[in-house]
Amino acid sequence: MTYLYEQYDVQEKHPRLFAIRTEASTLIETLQEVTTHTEFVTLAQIACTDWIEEERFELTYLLTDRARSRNLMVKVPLPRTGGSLPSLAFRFPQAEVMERDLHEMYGIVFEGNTTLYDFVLEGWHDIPPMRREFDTLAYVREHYDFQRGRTDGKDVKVEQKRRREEAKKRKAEAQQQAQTPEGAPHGE
Amino acid sequence: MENRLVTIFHGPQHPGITGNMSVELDLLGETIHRARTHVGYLHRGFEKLIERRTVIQAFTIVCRICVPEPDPNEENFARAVEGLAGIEISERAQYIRVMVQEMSRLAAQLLWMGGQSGSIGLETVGQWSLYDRDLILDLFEQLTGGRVYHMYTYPGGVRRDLPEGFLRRLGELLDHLEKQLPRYDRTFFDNATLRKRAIGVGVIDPDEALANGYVGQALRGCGIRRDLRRDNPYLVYDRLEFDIPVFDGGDVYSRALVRRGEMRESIRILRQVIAQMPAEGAIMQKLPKHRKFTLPRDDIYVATESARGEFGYYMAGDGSEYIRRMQVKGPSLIHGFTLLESLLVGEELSNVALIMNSLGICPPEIER
Amino acid sequence: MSEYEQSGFVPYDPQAEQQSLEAETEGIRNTQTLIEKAIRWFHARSMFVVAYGTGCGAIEMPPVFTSRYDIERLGVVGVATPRQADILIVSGYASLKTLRRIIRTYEQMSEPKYVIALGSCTINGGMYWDSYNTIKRLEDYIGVDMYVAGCMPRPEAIIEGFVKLQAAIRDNTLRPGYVRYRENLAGYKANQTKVLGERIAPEYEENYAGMELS
Amino acid sequence: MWYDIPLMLLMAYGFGFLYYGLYRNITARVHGRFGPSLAQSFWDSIKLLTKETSTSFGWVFAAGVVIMAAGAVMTVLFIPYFTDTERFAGLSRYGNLIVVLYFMVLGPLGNALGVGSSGNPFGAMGVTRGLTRMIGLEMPFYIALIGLMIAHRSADIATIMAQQQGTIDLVAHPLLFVAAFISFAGFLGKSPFDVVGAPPEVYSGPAVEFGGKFLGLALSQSAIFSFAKLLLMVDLFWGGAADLWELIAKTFVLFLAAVLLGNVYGRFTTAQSVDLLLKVPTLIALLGLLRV
Repeated sequence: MTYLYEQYDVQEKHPRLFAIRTEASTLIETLQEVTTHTEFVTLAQIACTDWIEEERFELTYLLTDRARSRNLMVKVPLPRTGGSLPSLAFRFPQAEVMERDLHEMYGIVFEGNTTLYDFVLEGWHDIPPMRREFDTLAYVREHYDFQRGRTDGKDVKVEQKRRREEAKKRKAEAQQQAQTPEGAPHGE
Repeated sequence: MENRLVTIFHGPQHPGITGNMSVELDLLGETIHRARTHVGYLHRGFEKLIERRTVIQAFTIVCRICVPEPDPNEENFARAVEGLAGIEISERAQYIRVMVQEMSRLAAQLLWMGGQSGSIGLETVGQWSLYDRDLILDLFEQLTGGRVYHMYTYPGGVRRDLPEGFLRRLGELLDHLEKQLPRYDRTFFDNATLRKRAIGVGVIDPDEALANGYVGQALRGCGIRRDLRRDNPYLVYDRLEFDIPVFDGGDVYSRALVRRGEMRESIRILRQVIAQMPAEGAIMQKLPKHRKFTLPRDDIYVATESARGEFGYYMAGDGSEYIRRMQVKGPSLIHGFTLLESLLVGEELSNVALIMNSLGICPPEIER
Repeated sequence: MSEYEQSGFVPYDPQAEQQSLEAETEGIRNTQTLIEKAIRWFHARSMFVVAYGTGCGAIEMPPVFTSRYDIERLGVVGVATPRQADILIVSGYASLKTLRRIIRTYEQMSEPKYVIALGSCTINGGMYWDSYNTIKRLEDYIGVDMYVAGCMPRPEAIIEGFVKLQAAIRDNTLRPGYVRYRENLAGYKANQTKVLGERIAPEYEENYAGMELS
Repeated sequence: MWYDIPLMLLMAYGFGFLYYGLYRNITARVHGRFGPSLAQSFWDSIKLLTKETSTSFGWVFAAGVVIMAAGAVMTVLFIPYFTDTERFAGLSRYGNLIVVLYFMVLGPLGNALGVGSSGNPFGAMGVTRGLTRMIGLEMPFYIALIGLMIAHRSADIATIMAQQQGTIDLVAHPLLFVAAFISFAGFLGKSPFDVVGAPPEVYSGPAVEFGGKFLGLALSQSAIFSFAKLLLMVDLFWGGAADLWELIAKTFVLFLAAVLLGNVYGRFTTAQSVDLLLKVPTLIALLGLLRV
């Protein structure tokens, strides 16, 4: 831990969760140093967040220490288009499948990873689905028909509106009757 | 050499596969020459759907991520949201959550026992253990209204209070299970055929296990004592006393023995929970309105010890009421690819189902 | 012209379906001989279910087949391969990749064959109505004979579905899905092609095809 | 009489399926459930025989199944049912134990022929496992039967049956019986020796491509064949049966013993089962052979 604190500006998110920042160019060196000089030896997860308004991805390499009791986030910014990262498969075997997943879901290229082919999708030619600009609802409207089942062709929204207005009207009438002396029973 | 290899797909439509996935095997005779895992048959794009839903809407679908044991997912989601929004939950709610976790762990272990015994053609044990699992699901139904998907562990506490006399019924169930466990020992864990089949099969190397980030029984089966409930305690696990069973064979049989011990430990924990749970106390914190429930721009990683190992969520908020990003890391992601593909090489075709069951690989959490 | 008709799916009219069904079953009832009735009884009394858990509903299959809700009482047993099976249970949502395998499994089964669809996801998408990777209505792609609603359906509901299906087969009040599939094959294939592309059957070489691409 | 042979076949068919129903019921009771009706297997076979066949693997595939059925039928026809060999003796006066053993091998060979022509790798694997296991099964079985033949100075089933009216061979040669019974349990194809069609491994092996009528025929064949084996065991080791009820009682006891063995054991791998069978029962059989 002391090594971390003197080398990087460590952000302590939680008593057992720390975060440091680095760049795509120095990612390998950072991870090598951290894994050799500190307790954080295992790569547990590679998470990616799409900050579309800032035109960048933020990848989070989550390291776990030998006792599996503390976690360290290594955050790497990456431009949304044209950026690429070095693959970590040579250092962490489990990184291969995680990078394969991210490549399919975000289109991020990991240089040196030879398994960047179909992972969960089969012949997907659209925008990588986890990118923010991919609108799943529009895709569904275009490809499937999920609103079938009402054979009377009524629009559910219109019907709901009508019922709401009816209820409002009934309420108003009930109040009027309540105001009239020895009035009719409240509502019906 | 190459032309003597036969390539077969072990799954997805195959009785010996754990869930809807497939392992592509290059066989030389019946010996596996190369194995490659294929997933994606269950991909629903949860992480995309959650980006479109508010916190409360996302809470209803998050439990679908892992079908055999949905509660670690709810626990992770709730803890991640609480960590981001800075919510502290009451002690009673924490005890109830621990109870739910251990019940789901017991149910998952019993389900695993059914699969493992079925993988060596010993249906009898599976029939008994699934019956006992169903008794636990009945309790879940009384508690949450759902058999499999509970939607109970909620950001800020739990959704409902315990029904009348629930803890008494839970105690009776535990008595029943304690009567059953020796039966399982006699018929399954000490069964000659299981020993003959499982000892020395699928051996994991301890150093590799630590370096490659294997979790759960894969670690504890080769002599490494790691358990998030002890190493990175959440809820009230630091107030409960329980052992972490460890066996150092590294093979399928050691993993089975680890699970056997964990069932006993879960029962022990549940008994302590029944004894210690405060009778009074709020079960739910006051939460902002549905549309006002915003998460700050920050990210967090929370992990729960599921029945098969560490189950982690990465969650990032962006100041709106929507979750910007939630990434799931189940134990099966590493076990299903890095570990399984290396373990199967050189094994017999007969042992594929055995090894997959012992690792407890669950495809829906690989592909979400 | 509704969005649904523009989308090129085969129109499906429940009323017409019902009428044609009643007319047909009436005709058959009057003409079928004792032998045919006996054969129907045997087909209803013995059902082999192919072991393919396509979705979350597969988690409720073990309880149904084991000692708590013992469905073997009704003559329902699980078999390994589609060749031996009569029933295909599509347990829950079907992703595109699974749909290929479902279609292949379904076409490998020998007639008479029936399909039981579990869960809301197979009826109209259910929870995953806005998911880009799951089909919304199984009826469009293969012939479904029995829907069991719920997320997920309880074992009792599944057993109820089996009982109703058996009664329908015995009394011949059902226009089986495989007959519809055979008669309207072009339409079903059109729907499958619309979501799966020209190549419907799974080609296992494609996993290697991707390797050259990257 | 002329109607003996059809009656024998009908009895084999009916009893075979009755025993399968009993097997499923007993297993269900061990599992703690009700289980299907006794006639369920019979209904299954009728249903399968009235299904359409969707496969087209050519005539060799069909011929294989037919050869299996023929092997079972011939096996049961060459075994006398009762001690008085006037009635229900079938063809047994034209052939002896050697012929029966020959016909018992015919079934698996026909199976191999048909399944091999389907070209399904799982089927090929299942057949290979079946033939490998047969080596292990037949070694002790044949040794035990040879011991019997030596002991009775005859290879004729009727003679062996007639000679053990005083003391049955189960008492006279217990070691031979144990060896033969272990391999008989293996022949029934229940665990721990059910490597042939192991659904989690080779997804029911040879039957992987059997659909519709083929599977129905295979089911009927296995029913008849298992009854024939029971009959053989009863005739050779238990002095046959005087009347129908005795026959039912004796065969059922043997069947029950074999079934309950299978309910508490898992499945060995092919190598393990062959290893076990070649060691334990073979040694027992050899010891029995020495005692003869």
